[in-house]
Amino acid sequence: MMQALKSPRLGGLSALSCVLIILPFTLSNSFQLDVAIQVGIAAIVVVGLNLLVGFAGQISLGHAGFMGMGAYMSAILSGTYGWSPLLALIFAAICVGGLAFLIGGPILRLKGHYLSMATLGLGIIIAIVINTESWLTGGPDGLVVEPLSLFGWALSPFDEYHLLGISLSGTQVWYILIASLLVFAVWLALNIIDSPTGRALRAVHGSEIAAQVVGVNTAHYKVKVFVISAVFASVMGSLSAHYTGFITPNIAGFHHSIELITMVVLGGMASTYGVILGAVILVLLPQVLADLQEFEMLAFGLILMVTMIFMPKGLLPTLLNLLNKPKQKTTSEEAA
Amino acid sequence: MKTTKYTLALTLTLAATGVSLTPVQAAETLRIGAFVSATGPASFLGDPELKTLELYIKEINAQGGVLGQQVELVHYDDGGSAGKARTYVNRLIGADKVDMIIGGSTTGTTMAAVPLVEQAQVPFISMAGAIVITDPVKKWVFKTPQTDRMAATKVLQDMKARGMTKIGLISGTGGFGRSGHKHTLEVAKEMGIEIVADETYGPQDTDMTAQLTKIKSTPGVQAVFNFGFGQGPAIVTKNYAQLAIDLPLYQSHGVASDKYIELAGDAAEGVRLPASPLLVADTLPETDPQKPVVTAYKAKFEAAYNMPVSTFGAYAYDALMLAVDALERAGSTDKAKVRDALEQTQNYVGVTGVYNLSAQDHMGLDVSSFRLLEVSQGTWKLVE
Amino acid sequence: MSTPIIQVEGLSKVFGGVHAIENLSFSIQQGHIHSVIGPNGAGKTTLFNLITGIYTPTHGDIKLKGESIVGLDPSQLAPRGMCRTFQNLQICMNMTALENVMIGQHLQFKSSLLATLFRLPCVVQADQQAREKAAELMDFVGCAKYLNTEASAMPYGALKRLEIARALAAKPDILLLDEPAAGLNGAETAELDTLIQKVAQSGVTVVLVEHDMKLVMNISDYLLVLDYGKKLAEGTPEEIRHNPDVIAAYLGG
Amino acid sequence: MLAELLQYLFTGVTLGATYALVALGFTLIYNASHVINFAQGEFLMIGGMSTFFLLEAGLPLPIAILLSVLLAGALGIALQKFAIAPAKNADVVTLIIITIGASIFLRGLAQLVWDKEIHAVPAFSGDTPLVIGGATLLPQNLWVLGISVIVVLALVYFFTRTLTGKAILATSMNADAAKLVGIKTQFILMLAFALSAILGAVAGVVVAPITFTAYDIGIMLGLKGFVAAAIGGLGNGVGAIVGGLILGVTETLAAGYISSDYKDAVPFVIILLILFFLPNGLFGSRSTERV
Repeated sequence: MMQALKSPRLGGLSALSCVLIILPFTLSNSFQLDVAIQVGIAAIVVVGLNLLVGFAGQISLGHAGFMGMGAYMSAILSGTYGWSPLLALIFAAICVGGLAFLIGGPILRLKGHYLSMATLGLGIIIAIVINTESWLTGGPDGLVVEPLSLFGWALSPFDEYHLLGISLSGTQVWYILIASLLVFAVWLALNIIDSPTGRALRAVHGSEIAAQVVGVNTAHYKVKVFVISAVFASVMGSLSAHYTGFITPNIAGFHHSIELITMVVLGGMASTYGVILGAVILVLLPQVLADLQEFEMLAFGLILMVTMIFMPKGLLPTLLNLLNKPKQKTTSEEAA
Repeated sequence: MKTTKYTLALTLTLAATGVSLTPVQAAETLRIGAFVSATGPASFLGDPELKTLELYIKEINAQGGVLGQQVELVHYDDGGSAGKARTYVNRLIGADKVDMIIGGSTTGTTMAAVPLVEQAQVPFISMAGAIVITDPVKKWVFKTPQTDRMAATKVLQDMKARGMTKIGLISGTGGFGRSGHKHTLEVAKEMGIEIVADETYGPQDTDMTAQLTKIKSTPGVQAVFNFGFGQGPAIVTKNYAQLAIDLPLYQSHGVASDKYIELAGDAAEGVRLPASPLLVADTLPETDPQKPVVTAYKAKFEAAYNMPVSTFGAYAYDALMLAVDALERAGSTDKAKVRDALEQTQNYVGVTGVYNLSAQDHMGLDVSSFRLLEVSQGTWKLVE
Repeated sequence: MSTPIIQVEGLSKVFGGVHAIENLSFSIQQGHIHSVIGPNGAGKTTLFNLITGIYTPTHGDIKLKGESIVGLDPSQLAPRGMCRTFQNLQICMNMTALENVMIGQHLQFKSSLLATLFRLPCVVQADQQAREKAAELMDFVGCAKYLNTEASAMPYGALKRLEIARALAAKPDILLLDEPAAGLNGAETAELDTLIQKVAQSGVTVVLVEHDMKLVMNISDYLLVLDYGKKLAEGTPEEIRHNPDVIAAYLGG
Repeated sequence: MLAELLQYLFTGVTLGATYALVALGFTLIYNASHVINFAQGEFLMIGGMSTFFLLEAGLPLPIAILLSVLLAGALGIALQKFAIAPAKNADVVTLIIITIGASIFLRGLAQLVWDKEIHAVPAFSGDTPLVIGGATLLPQNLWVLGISVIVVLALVYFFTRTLTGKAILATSMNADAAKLVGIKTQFILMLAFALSAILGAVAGVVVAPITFTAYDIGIMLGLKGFVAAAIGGLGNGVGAIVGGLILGVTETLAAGYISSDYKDAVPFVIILLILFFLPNGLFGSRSTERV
């Protein structure tokens, strides 16, 4: 039992759930809850992105493009064409997954900086299309999005809901939804990582050639994880659109892609809980730095640089390493 | 072991941020919230807006504040991102508990805020152009600039008066240009003007000769209209001169600042555009009711910041002054009363124009508030 | 004599005008320990890379169990029973030792994405079995004490054997070892010697590129000598030892 | 018709020359340290902004340019010494994030030290357009082209004829071997960053009269430079120049003949197509994997 609690699956998931359950009671107003929801949305996207970047070692500088596609397809299908939001979300995820599958083959043959260049280009092309086809997307002025609804039951952040005799605001219901999804997403990610598929992905990162000679079809796995991470992004793009009720092409933009990859690297590549920490920090940092006013940009750049220089492995792995170091010493002494 | 470590790390982070995000509530001050695009692609708008707000709040406080209270400006920079704007509006409402919100340098950031202020029932004055902001009328949402449609109308009217019916259009692909593009097409159709060439340029583009060459070689073009802001229109103007295009060039109110003439230099000579009287403050007739307001704002801003005024800063000035006026007439900070007072604003003389608001019109300006200006000998001249 | 497990015919590989391998033909018999020797730059590793699909031949044919494998990539060769190790270690340093071996069992997993995502019992069970099998293999190659060590924390010699364990996990019929003794000390080399013989006894054909002549002569059934990409000689250790061409080449003739 | 095409080409080549200069900056740093420096665009910004403000302060143009270029060079060295060197064993992505952090930092610094306004640096020799075959060209376009050619020739000379240049090349090919033969690789790396920053600043100054300058112009120019460098094949000087020209000319031709809305997408479609067929760009080395 103790052993099980130490594993990232059971132990990590229960810790995460604890934090997520306690958190709303420590938040004093709707703004803080809103920020928590945004952290959650970003966290789920980067948990997916981390499978691609952290575990399989394939850089994507265009993931916001997939998120934007999901958001806009959901918004347009449910708003302009009257689809049910859930159906629109699923359809968008299938389309984004399909695109990632088609483009993944040729793109993922590229390595290192060429891959980042190609994914960057892909993201920018998607953003340009969204920005330009304003008859459909509303262009840079943005698009109003219908609230999420299921079987005629609409979930708007602005309404009151009664669940099991408890009265909840729409934002609180959204929090519960996103928090549950986060736990679910982490569970899925851990399942993938700790499976033959996950080992194959990590082997692609560790030594692609070694994986190939033992029969791992690395191209296939790279495409697979590219599709999975794109679908994560698409679904969260859709949900984020329904939650905020308004989207602009920024969601698909280059800067957003950079923000996502920064969350992964800052929090700790190949660490599922690390990238969640990355999402927490990158969403909260602008809020904290907002008080610095004209120094905000300077401080943000500096924090980013200093963290990455001194913790190149990312925050969480570095912290855990520090905590583990004394312990390791004792074990080696025991062994000796 | 690991469990506790994760929990510890996460809780610590959250606790740390929770502390810093809890606002310090000052007692007995009137809080005006603002969110502008002070950096990013729309900083051309947001920067002078923020400067204006800061300048005048200081002055208001020096003169004793509003309703006997000091005014506190709580402001955030959304960097032109609608997502960030939405979060900051949430913060202004939920955490900072402001009495009133001024903001939204762009249509995108404004529209992201609209559902929140409507829900929270906070009076909100936007500084962005698009019609959708106040049409249909939203109970708590007001705006100070004329619409892009009015700018397009003003320009096309002048073209028509000069007998031009076939024109070339070039516009930026940012929010401002796209919206202007859309409305120019609509107004042109209504007025029977044909757009024979239609080109665009990106907000960071550095050369528009290709687009202009295409317009130049389109047969029948009688004039060119550029809808955009930032450095783009100045580059268009310089390229226009370089290509020696011998047709009248019109710009939108997006470049209504001395900065434009400074950037475009001699190439700006003869360019026409619709703008508030701000740019011709000195030469306005003494009878013009706006003259004192306009000259005072220009003098104060330029003295404080040592940079030329722009129409955009004036939107913030008008928004702030309309807010103060409404607060004083409402006699309290009660949000519903302030909103009603705002809606009843009549004959309020601002820098942008004379505002007459109503339940059907939350902007309160008409096309005539735009003056048509022409660049002549390196300065603005009223075209009458 | 049965069909050779590997048959190479008229093989050539040209890199920018230089013949790394030139018109090479030979065959490898099932169950043998077959060594490829030759001075540095003789084309031994290039030959391995050609056989295992990492390079594509310029000319010629390679048959595995009678079927041509030219144009197949490495991941298609493992299912046909061929596996290899590398001269420059190719270990996944981002994983534990055990996980590295488990990678080798990749072909034996047949689970759908859905089963993986939701971690259905069949996945858990298969994983557990794989773990046990991998541990056995690590014990077999003598790495038992590194079971849960991060690969990045293991000594060089152990990593060399770990590569062999990983290759064995793929259940190959033929195993190609590229300089397994390079960088090892005498004791380690002796252990390796035993290990290779154990592997061969279990019915796996072993192909060896090696500089350590003592090791090679000791364990090989058959040798191929390369020089400048061409076949200099082949035969049993005894024949090679007395081959005048080989003596000339090695003694700087 | 022909005049139109000629006009597009003039514009495209000028634009392309700018991109090529930025791409050369990328190439220099990439060669020396295998880092893609996302802060490369900021050196252009610093060149332009600093020149403008030194002119404002009353310095003559040549001195203002010289000081700005030196400033950029110093910042380049600082970037290498304080941000890149301490993290030399970091992952590719980590290094990318560090340079992104540096670019945000420099932008933040610029808007603080200078301002957020757009500024026009006066053209070096007037604004009177030259007419050639019905197409027009500004004297400043010639400056851009001329200076690009001079810079390229100077680089060629530096790398083929001087010992220091050859040392940089040696370091880029094999840092360990270079160290063994007594090359001070840390110094070489700093030199590469300084050169690259100087290159960027020169580009920034010479295009400022055409494009104007502001604290945030570096983002887009930096991105385009990266695209140009990747088209040509990272680390290949000729590739960077060809890539820049391809990028500039296709952008203008796309604006002229296809759609100005999609002119920014066209280069990205092209680069995707190029990379699909040539995974190392047009001139990138087709390295075979050593195993």
